[in-house]
Amino acid sequence: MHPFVLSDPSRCIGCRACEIACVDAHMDEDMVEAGNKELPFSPRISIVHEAEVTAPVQCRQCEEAPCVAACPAGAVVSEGDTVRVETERCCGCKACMAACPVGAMQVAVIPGKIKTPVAHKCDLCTGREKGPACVEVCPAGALRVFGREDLQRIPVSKRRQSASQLAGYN
Amino acid sequence: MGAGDCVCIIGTNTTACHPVIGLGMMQAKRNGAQLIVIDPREIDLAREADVWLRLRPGTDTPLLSAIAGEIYNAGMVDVESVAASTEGFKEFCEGLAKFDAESVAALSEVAADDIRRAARCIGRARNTAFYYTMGVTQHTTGTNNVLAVSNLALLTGNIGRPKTGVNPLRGQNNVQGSCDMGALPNVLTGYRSVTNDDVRGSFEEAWNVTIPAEKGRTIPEMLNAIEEDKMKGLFVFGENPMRSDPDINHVEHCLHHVEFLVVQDLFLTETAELADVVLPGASFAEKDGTFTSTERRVQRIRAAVSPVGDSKPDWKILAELLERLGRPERYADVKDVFDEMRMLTPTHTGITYERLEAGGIQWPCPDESHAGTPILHVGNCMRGAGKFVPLEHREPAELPDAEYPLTLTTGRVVAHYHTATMTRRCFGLAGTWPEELVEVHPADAAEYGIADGDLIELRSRRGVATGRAWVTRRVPRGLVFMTFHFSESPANILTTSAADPVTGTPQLKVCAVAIRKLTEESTSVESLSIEEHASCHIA
Amino acid sequence: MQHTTTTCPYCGVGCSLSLAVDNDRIVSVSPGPEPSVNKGALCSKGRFGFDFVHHKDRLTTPLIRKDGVLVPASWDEALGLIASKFSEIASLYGADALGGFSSARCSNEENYLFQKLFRAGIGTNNVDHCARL
Amino acid sequence: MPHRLNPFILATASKCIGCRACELACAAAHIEGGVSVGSLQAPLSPRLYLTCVGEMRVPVGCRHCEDAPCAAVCPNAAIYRTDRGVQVDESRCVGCKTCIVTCPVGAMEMGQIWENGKPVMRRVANDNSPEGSEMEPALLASKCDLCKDRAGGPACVEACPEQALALIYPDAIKRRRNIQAALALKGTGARAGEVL
Amino acid sequence: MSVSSPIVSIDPLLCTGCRRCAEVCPVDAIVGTLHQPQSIDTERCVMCGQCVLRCSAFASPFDETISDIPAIRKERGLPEDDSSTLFAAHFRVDKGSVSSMLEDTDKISMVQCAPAVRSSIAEEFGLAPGTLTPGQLAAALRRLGFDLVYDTIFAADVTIMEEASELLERLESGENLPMFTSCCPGWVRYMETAWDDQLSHLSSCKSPQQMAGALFKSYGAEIAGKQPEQIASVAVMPCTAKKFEAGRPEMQADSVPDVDAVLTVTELADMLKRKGIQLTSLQEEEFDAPLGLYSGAGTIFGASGGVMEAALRTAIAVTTGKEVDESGVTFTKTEEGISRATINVAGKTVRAVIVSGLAHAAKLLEDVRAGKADFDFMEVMCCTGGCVAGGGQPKLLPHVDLQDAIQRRRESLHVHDKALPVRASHRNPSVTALYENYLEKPLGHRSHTLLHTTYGEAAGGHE
Repeated sequence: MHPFVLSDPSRCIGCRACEIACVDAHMDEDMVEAGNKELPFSPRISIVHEAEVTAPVQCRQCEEAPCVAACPAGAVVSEGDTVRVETERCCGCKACMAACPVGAMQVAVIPGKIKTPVAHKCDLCTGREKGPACVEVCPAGALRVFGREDLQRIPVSKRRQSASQLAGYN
Repeated sequence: MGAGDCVCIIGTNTTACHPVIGLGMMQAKRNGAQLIVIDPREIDLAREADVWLRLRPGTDTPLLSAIAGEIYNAGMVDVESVAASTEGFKEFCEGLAKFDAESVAALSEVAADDIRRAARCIGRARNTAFYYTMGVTQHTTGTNNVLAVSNLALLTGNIGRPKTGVNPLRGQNNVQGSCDMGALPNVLTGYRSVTNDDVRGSFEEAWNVTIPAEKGRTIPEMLNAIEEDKMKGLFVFGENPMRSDPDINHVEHCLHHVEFLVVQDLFLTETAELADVVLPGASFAEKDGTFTSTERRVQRIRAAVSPVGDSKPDWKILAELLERLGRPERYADVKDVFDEMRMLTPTHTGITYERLEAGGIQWPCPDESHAGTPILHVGNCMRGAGKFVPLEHREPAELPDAEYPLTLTTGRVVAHYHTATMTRRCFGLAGTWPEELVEVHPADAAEYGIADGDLIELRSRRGVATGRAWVTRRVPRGLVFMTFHFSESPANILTTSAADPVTGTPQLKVCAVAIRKLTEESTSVESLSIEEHASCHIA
Repeated sequence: MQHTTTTCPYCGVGCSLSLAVDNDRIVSVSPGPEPSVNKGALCSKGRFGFDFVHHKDRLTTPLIRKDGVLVPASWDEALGLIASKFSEIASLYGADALGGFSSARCSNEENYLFQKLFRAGIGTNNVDHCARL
Repeated sequence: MPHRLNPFILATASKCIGCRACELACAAAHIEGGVSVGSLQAPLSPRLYLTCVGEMRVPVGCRHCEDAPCAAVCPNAAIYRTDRGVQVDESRCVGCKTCIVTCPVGAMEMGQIWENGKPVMRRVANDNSPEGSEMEPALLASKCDLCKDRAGGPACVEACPEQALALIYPDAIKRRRNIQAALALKGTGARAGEVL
Repeated sequence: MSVSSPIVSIDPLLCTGCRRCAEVCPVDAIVGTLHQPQSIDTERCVMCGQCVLRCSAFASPFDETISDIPAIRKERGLPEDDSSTLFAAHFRVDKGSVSSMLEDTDKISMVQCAPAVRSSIAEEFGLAPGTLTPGQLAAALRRLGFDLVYDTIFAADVTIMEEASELLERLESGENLPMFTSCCPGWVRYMETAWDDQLSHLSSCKSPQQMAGALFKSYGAEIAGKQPEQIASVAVMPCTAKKFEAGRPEMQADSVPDVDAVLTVTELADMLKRKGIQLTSLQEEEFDAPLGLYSGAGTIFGASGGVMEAALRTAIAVTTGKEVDESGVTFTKTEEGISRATINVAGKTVRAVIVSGLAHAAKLLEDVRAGKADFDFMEVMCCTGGCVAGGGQPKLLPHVDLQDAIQRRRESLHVHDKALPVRASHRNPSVTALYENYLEKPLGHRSHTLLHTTYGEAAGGHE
């Protein structure tokens, strides 16, 4: 099962540190060079800031990913920890954007050698030693990684909790 | 803060303007504290609030007075102890009569029983801390609004104890410090009035110079003085009035008119472009010194990188100017400046650079063994007795009418700072918020045929600005919100310079505007020339 | 890579920062050491609001307006011009014909010197800053 | 509402019954003619294609890619991006067919282009004709053009009896889905603070 | 009725199984599951062609099955150079046989065209629905090579003479009431397949198409001085069931069929275009006398309620002697597709019913079968709205409002009726001349042999 990052709207204050950290983590240049080179600002996390809710939204690394199914060029692959976009094969047809139920896929120009718009999404900062950059910078502790072990452990601990509740009254 | 406590915030979008304090408030809420939010917009904290009073902008004083009235009538006031430690209590209570919940409900468009619920929360809470910022002060009734808050705090005994107090959240990193340092026309350091002979005397003796006894001109007065040719020279230091002051057309006219204008800043701002001499200052990371935070905590800043190009730390520039104006003092480093200052300022005498190495110290700190003062007015009010001030309600200077049917209020977003001179030159911050987003209620947007993301034009009696519409329920019907961060969408062209009679603070939070959709010129057909795009894609 | 502890230049909370510097350039920002107000948290401006320091638009030399155009000048020439102009105006129209807007973003020491410049250097109380706004 | 990404026609397979009304309407909308099939002055050449796979029926059409492979490979710059989708300039198309094999979706076809009642012709070698060659209708690149010049928008969307076709704006969908996902997280969320 | 009817069929190769045809079939004759090729139950099918009108599954040049198209064209008997669009549901195309008739020099070709044709053929040339082009239709048929351009409406007037008399006779005798009209072949076929115990109620009159054909081969031949075998009798119809009717074995005299071939509006339009005849730009011409002159009453046969109106105009005149341009009878809609009125004819009150759409006839037939019929005379049109909505009409594109188009075609026939000098069938001079010179009187001996027929399993059947 792929790990994924989930946000807690009750904690998020919409400060967008995660959005900038995400861009920073997917760019070789540092901030100053990025500014001088006027690189595209293409986060893989989308901040919703409305009256009803304020929260970041990003990919849930689905096991049965609609984006993988929708891609005519086979550019979206589910492999290892994440669902990944092989940007060289993407021609920007946006079917994945229409397919994603969460709106986690974005098509735009990203820093790097490919100068045309391509699909890009959260890749859990694979290869970054401190893990997802957004989780690390969030001042409100509103982002959280659900790792493979969590996904096994949480249901078990909840079952144990509900079992004890059931035992409690009958 | 936890169970039994209450946080009351008015006129502050804390999670946007003071994010870390905002987070603290949310944590307090999670620890069981009650949260009262008084703001016309549905800001994030409003969502978390136990009581959210969605008032009509400009009706802060009557609302706070009504709350005070309800607390008083419900008998939740320890009358003896309050009367004993304050002045003007009786007249104040009589003055509350006209602010009954029902009439204020109609005036401020807040339900009467919401006012009562807020009153009960504050009345019953052991401790209530009040927080406010520009939302309260930037009105023609700014002073009254602050006094209304202090009346309420005095009435409920919420002063001089932990988890209480009237806490203005200062907008900028050293706005508290610059006031402390006497950068005001009427006071010297430590808020000691220039008209006070002994105070003036101590400075005159230290600097062996005579200082005028009457107070100087405020910014609006200086601008008018320039217009009337009473003032010929102006030095703008680290400010961009061409964007942050209200009624920009008026400011522009004055800055053009002044004979000699000096501007010292990091970038060539709109104001600097009009200057006769521009001096390159240094950023916080290129110089040593101290800032004073909103809780009066003096903290060190340290140079991390050398000044960019030929720029110099600002204190060196000012020191050199003083020298050229015949002043004898020579400052080897910034510590000497601080020491000279603290000897002249009783509240800062105990603060030294050595002590600051271990961390910030909150003034007043009379001597070097003193630990600083986390909380003011402990025991009793610093001025002796707490002073109640009976208040009247005054409508804002400019209300919506047929020609300008909507109310505009201005403010900030978390990603940007003030005129964004710095934040728009940060790749990340500019990236998250690249352009002005004008918040418009869906119903108003529909009425003017505006869809989310359309370019719209806002027009007031003073000028016109454009911006991209953000159709959201964060604003109520009839109110639009925009920031003053973006030079392409200068909100302050629209705002009125009508100001508070006492402080001269302009009413940036309320002015009347009309909006209309601008038809965007459709992006032209991107048919590249033949040669160009035959090759360009085959990378 | 050196680390310098300082205070955030943005809002009034006064969070403590630690600037990571590599060959005279700020590379990244992390929360400052305890004791601190922000206890290890930093908002977007605090953590990512530093690269303006090295932005190419930074003013690097004094500028003087010569026949309508601002042109680079030396410190000596610029400060000299200001000093002479201020003295000239003060003598012609009196100290009260001068005034200054101080900055809520600069340090305490700088604000102190700024008001001293006008009160001691020139002899007027015409000093204000944007706390009023 | 200014859109950054090209809109495109998207079919919902579960709703499509395979009646080909969309293809009929599409073909009719691109040639001269009146209200009936008989009145059309050119053969039907639809620009979206009903595809049947087992029981499944769905029309497949161009997605107006942001980095259109067809535009990339076209040697004569006949295909280019406009603010209303990726368009083909038939006058520049030489019928080299590379775009057909390049399109990842299969949305490109070689169709006849008819102007005032006559197809665009091309000369083809033919030994047993007197001049050694003869003229026959040219086959040129043909794809969905989003009915950019048609009042009332795409003909296929209007014609579909089951409302299975829609002109979608990807960035608008993304924003709506983000808000829904955030709202869905409200209340539950990751309980970031708690130990789960 | 054994062998599958080639008149209307569904091509399994092109049918995608969307079953939109099943929604409009009045007799539920479409068989098959969703997404599978559908087929037609020939027992139930009345060949009305509504399925052909509705079908949008055409052979696109980009289908995988593109290779089969030439074979399909051959199988459907289309000419080599035919380039028309092929749809899954289609009718038997007779363009080929008509062309060869026209080339046959020793035959005189006589053509008749139905009232509805002049209200819709202009649509095939790009004009708006309901554009009325009688004159240009006649001109076009003449340019196509028909020697004599007659008109079915003339025969419609004759039908009125015969049917009105038959009605009066039945009212007189009280037998075989209520009487049903018999001009709609789909309706007749439906009676034969599902209500063959009620066939006696059908009027014995042939349909106007068959009457015209019979007259062509008899009276027409005489006028033209030719033998019946030398007459090529062609009909242009908005209907596919007319192809079946023409082929019915009893529709002939001494083994010479009344009508040799039937073209639909779309077929005629295609033939005209192939010959470069642009109907809408032709100068208007008259139909040939005598079998081409017609009255307003005949014209409105093409719209549901038209036969009733025409019959009433003549019945009123015959019984009261009062000549009327319009019967003045208004029918009120009592249920979906059914409207009624009561009129007194020759002192008797006649309860009349108009049924528009075959699916609505069943209820009334049940009453008749149970002897509880509360009406005396019933006009049934298989296609809702009348022949203007027939299966042979132009196939409208999806964005066009079909009901609005049908309504416009109906109105154009009524406009045409109002504009004609003679508006009652019995006042049509060439009809009165026909009776004087040839038929003597309605229901006379010659009328009986030429213009009347019988129905039922024995008589009906396919080629």
